[in-house]
Amino acid sequence: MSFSPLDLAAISVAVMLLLAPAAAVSGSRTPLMVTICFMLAAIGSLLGAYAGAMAVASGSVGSAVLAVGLPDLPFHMRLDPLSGFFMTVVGLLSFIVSIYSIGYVKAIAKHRPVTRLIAFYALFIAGMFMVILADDALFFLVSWEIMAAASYFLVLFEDERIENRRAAFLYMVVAHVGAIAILLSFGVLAGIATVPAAGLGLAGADPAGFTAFRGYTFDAMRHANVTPGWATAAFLLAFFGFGAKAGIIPLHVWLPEAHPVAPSNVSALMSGVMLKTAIYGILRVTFDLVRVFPWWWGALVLVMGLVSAVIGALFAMMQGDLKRLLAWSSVENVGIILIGTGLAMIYASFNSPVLASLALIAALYHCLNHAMFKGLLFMGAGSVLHATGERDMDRMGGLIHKMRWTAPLFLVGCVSISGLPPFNGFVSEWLTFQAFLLSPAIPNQIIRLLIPMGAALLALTAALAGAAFVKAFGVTFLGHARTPGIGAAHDSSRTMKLAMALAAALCLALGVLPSVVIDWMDSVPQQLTGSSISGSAGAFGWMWLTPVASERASYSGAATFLVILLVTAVVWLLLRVRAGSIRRAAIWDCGFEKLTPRMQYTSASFAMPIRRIFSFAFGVRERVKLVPQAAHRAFPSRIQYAIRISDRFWMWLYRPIVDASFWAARLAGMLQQGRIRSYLIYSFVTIIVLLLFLK
Amino acid sequence: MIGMNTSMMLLILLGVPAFAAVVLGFVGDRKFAPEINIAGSAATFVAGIGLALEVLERGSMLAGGKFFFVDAFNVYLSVLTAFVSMTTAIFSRRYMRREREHGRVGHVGMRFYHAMFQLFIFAMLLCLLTNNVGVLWIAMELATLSTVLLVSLYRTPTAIEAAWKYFILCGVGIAQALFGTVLLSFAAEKVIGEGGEALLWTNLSAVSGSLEPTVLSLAFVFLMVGYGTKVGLVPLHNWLPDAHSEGPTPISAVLSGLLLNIALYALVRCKVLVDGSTQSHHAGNIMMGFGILSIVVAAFSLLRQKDIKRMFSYSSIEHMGIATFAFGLGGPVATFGGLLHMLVHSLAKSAIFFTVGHASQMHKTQEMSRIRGLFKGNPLVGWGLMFGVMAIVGMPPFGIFTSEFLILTATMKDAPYLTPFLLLGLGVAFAALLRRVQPMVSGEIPPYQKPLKVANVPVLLHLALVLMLGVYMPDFLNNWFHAAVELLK
Amino acid sequence: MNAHRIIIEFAQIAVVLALSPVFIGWVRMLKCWTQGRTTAGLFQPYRDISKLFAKEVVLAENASWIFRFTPYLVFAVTVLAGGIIPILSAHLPLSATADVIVLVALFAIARFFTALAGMDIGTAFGGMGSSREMTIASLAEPAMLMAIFTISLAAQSTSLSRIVQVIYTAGPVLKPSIAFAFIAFILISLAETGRIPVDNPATHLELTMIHEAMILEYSGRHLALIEWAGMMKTLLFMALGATLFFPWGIDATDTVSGASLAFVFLIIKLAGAGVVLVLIETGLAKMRLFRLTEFLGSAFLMATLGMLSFFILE
Amino acid sequence: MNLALAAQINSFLAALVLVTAFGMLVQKRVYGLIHLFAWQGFFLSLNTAIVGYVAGKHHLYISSVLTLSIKVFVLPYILHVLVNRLKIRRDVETVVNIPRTMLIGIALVIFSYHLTSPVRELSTLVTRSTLAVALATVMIGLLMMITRTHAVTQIIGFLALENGLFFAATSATYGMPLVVELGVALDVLIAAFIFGIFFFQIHAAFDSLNVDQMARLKEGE
Repeated sequence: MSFSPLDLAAISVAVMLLLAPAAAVSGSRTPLMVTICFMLAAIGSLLGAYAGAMAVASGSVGSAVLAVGLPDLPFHMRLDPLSGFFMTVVGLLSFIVSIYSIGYVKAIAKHRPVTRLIAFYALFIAGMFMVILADDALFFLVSWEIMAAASYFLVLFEDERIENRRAAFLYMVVAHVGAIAILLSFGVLAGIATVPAAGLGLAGADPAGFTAFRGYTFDAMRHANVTPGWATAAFLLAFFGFGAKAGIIPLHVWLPEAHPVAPSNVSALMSGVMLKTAIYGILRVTFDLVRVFPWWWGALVLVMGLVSAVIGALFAMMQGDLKRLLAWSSVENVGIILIGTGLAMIYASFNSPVLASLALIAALYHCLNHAMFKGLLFMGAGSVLHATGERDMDRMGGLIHKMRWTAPLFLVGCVSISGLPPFNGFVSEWLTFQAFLLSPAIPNQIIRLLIPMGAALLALTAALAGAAFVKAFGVTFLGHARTPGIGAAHDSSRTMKLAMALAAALCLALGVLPSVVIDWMDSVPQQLTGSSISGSAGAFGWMWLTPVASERASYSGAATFLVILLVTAVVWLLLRVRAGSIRRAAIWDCGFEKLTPRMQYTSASFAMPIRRIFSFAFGVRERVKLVPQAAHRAFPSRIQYAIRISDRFWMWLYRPIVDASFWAARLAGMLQQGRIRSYLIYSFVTIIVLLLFLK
Repeated sequence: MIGMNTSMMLLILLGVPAFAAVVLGFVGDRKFAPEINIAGSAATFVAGIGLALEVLERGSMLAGGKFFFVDAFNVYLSVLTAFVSMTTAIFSRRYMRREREHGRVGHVGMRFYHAMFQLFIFAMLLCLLTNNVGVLWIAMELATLSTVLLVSLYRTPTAIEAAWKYFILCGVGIAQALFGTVLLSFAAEKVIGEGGEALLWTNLSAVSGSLEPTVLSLAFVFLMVGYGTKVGLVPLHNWLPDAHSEGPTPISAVLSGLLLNIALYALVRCKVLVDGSTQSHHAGNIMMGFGILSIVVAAFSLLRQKDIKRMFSYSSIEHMGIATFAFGLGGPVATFGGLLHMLVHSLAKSAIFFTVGHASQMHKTQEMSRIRGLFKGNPLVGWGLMFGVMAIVGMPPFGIFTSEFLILTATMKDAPYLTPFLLLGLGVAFAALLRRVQPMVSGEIPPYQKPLKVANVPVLLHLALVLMLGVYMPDFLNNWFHAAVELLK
Repeated sequence: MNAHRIIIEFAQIAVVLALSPVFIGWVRMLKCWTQGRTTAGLFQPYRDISKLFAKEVVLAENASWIFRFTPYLVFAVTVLAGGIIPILSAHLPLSATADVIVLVALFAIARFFTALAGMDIGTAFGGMGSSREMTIASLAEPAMLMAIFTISLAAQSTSLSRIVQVIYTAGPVLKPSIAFAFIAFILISLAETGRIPVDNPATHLELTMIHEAMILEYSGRHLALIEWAGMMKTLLFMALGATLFFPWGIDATDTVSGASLAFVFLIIKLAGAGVVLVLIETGLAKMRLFRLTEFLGSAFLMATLGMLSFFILE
Repeated sequence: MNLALAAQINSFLAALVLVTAFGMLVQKRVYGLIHLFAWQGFFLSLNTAIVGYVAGKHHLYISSVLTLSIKVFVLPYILHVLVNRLKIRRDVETVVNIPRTMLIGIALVIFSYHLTSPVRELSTLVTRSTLAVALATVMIGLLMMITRTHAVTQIIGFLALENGLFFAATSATYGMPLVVELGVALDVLIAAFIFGIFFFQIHAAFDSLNVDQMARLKEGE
């Protein structure tokens, strides 16, 4: 009996869906139960990833209609290369994180019940799988909200802490508003656009009213004739809705709040793959459902991507909380993915499918990469959190000596995310740069000129990200322990190390063997743009990546890696043959002798130059408090320094909305002032108004 | 049930609660009174199922000399009413016993409570099943009157105030409905002829095309304001938050879960007649207007609530607004959505009130700022409340999402310019409810929280049903709804 | 792949390795002359490095493997960079491995790890140096890529050999875009190689140093490797500038003899570059850290103008 | 009795009903109100009987008797008893601005006439012209409930409103079916029972029957 990829995907979803109630019922308090649950989750995820990978590799499309759902609109499922690719991304990271969770959750289970964590974890992964597999608007939205709700409960896991509650609430509200926008978008695509709007009141006369539901399958939307105006409305709504989930600036406010406070394995999934479902949605709506669109859609996506990337990187640089830093960096990386997507859309709208494919590959590759390294980094941050109980970097330091495995693995993540060869982050950034540089192929003069400017912003982003992760690794792992408690830190358990090693290995593999990966994922742009780049990209064998033509640009991650490794090894050996005496001595520090750990650069001081230079982007509040000495007023005995960096979008955009809501609430409350005679007047006036209305 | 005819079934369905009311009036505050209450409601529910099976088999029918009329629309509401009454009776056993122990209710109160509970069920079922528009009105008034004193059961000043407002405002409102009914019969008499048959709904709907449109639209204004007051539509809603929040929680559950539905049912029945007569969408437009206004005002009102039951009463206003809007919009999809919405809202809202009742008993307060740590304190109450709220705000996979999805899609198709208002209401209500509920369920157990034995069957049963309706709709229900849609066209 | 290309490749790496201390020596000599001091000779850097190699390594007690690994990595990365920039020949085999973006990223690796090493010991200086270095990099890198992209757009390629070939065959034509890019490139080179006015390689004045602050704790062969890599980096930037903007003289014929001839030209170009560098350094004073924004901003402006003029004027 | 005479009597009684309605609108004393209410019920019952006689509808006699017994005897009696028990017989309400209330009342009459005129055109019944009065009575009852602050007067307003409804039923359609009439009567009785209980509860809880005191349940601070 052989299974099609869709069957396998469905099985994996079923495993996850069943695991959730099973975990809830079984209590899953014992370590053994935790292990079994997460093993099952790992197996289910791997199955999903495998199914997705198969679908991508074969470029096949499988679809099915389920028995559940509305009678007139049963759930439709479909596994095509696009969904297959995202299945792979989600499944792969879920697999790794599930392994990680065995150790991580067992540690949590020692001091609090974890039933909720396991149940919603499984539901969360199931939700993501279903979002990707859904092939009609209803199923998509159901899955979308299951995913959102499950992750909401996961953010709320440590619900006794106020910041968790605040973050979870904010997250859920933004997610829901986004979901509403997505619903509207589908409604536009299915309802308004396809069937001419029946006049008010005449709809009742339409005996076949339920047939309109067929418009809500994605298949119908694909074949629908949408007027450009409505298509734009649908796109803007979808972009808003998915953007809210992806954390595009200015819809990002929830992200740096929610991702850090969730348990780290969940943060890894949320940042690593949940954001990708939003990217999936954008790709699905634009390239698959609408298909024909003007260039400015792409320009909008590109600009939002650039803004998110730069601001995300800047804010990541400013954070003192390790997980918050990672969360902001997710905003940045989503921005980079959107840059690729936007470029692809621009190229596609100018009928350059090959270039669109290249940009799309860049975006998709970055999706995959970001899943791996952000997953790795959050797992590393989780290990640190687990070992030290701290998220504040300024209270850490010197962990490299305590966490012999976590440190190098975390470093791999940092190097990857900073876009340094030969790791994977560089490949996708390089591809994005290449996509930028192909802009002269665009007929429109002004866009042709403006696009390369974006490349500079991308470069800025990459450099800022590098700085942010030097800070992240340097302050956390290097130097001296800043607080005495850190001394007791220990390395994480075996499964956690294994999972991180797996992710790190994948980071390297994806960086060293890009042509193989691109060859595999080529069916996705083939499906979306009708063109592929594998012919040219892998033209010179697996070692060389030549996206357009070899004389245009080429890169070999493998060769770079090997040469660096070789030279390092040779030099090391050469120098080792000679002498090689190393003496350990006290720190020199230009002869300064009273060095204390508190003199180290902290995360705030490390970020100071960049904070000063880009001060226009932040709302910075610095406060220096001097406690003067009694004897000499000029020489303070103590100095207190406090800094708060706030997000201006909150002040400018969200605060007014909240205020307006409460203003309206007060207004609504005025209807109810308690006196029965006023209520009778309402009734009286209502009758009279209605009677007049009737006349 | 085999061999029993429909009239018998109806007799049982209506007779059991009426009889139980009398019995409970005599039993009073004995130990087994709650059990009798449950048994009576369960028997009613069984009879309701039997009736439903009949209808399923034979389609809509008249019974009892045209006095009763059963079709797809009212039979599903009857079963729902009987079902929620039963679960509420189960819930109220533990709940009221606790209230009795706390001394909030005396033995007269308990006697009264049980008898009136059954009388209330009787009135609602009569409302649904009668074929006579006049009797419909009487039963509606009876339903109000039987609950008025239950609202003031605790005798606190606020409870009395709430009951007084409920009594006066609904009394005035429903008097308007009577005026509308008089006008209806005036119009009907000219077509059907004089005599008692002029108020039979089956007759009216048969000749609705030839009824005088001016009279009917005049009648509809009064019917709208009258029954609309009972539905709790803004700006006629002011009694609702008071009455629903001050009475005992089981009563809040049935008031929010059932009585509003019944009033809406009456309104929709009248709307069908008016539409048939005027051949325009006036009635629908008026209903849509009230619906939108209710949704938006209620949603914003939710933001500033402090009392937990009061908040959920506003949520009921919002949801009744949604259903009214759906029926006003008309068209198969919206009507289907409206029917489904009545069903799932009723189930979800009563489940919420069950948990709310337990939660406020645990904390001895209805103030939300004092209710904390329900997840830890009592997982069933905490998670029941959380999932109930998730359902009520329209999160999939719960059924309310499905019905709202249907209504929204229909709105987008037929009245796209109203969609933003609808969504504004839904979005604000979502944020407002979550904002309040989240701190109540999460966090540490406060010192003043007392553990409590809870009735878990009703909550779980309701939520399971709501969940099921979100992902899977049984064929028979689908057929019913389709038939009802056909009826309400 | 032809054997002679591999020979040229290794020859070029050897030239970079060997020539970089000499170039630094040459710059120092020139500097001494301009300041009227006696010079230490052209080969003093050699002597410094070999002395350092011979010395024992004194390692801070809490130095981790990052600290010990960094010199090797930085050295290796710089050597790789030396292998891919077409200095002697435009047909280097390693050139296909990496294009100009990779080249920038290679230097970024070196910087990334140097910055980490700076923080490893946990001194205030180390952190300060790392912080400043990363700040400067995040401003310089976009400008650098912008300048390079201008040339890439003109050459329709990011591959270094391809760019060199295109410019070589085009002949010496004054294009405004290239001119702007060249000015930007000079400014960025000063920043990237840590010269005045951005950084002063000769200073160890505590609060002004940047690059030196990061490597304060290094000694012995580790320091030697880092110093040598730094010298190579300086040379590579000069050579990159020379080869991108004045490729003439490079071996375009793909022969060993051509490469030998290119070596002669290289010496001449580097000598000239040294003079220019010293002139700039003598003419300018070191800037405050926060004035660097303006400095690098003007570099970015130049590069942007270059790109604009590419689209508008060409 | 011929139809013309019946119509005249009918109109005359309608006028009396309206007058009593206005009278209640401005009457300050509780007893006066109860008496006016009883009179209104009496006119109503008389009217029903005459309509029943003219139209030959014998069930209207029953409803006439029902009206007479409930609205003229039972309810006023209950109200009397309550007023005595609650010791509020001397309560005098401050009815603000009688002229304005009267003007609104008159406007309502005109409005009712305007509204019911198309209906009147359609009707062939002798009583058709009284529909406007019926509606006006309903509206004035509502107006009375709005202007009065005393719980008892509010209830009387409510009952007057109900009278208007009853009047409408009789005049527009020669009465509702008997089962409906009986049901409505039953409801009114239950309502009377309930408001009786309420008066005591309110009195106990608030120490007065002023409905404006009951304003604790409200939104806002």
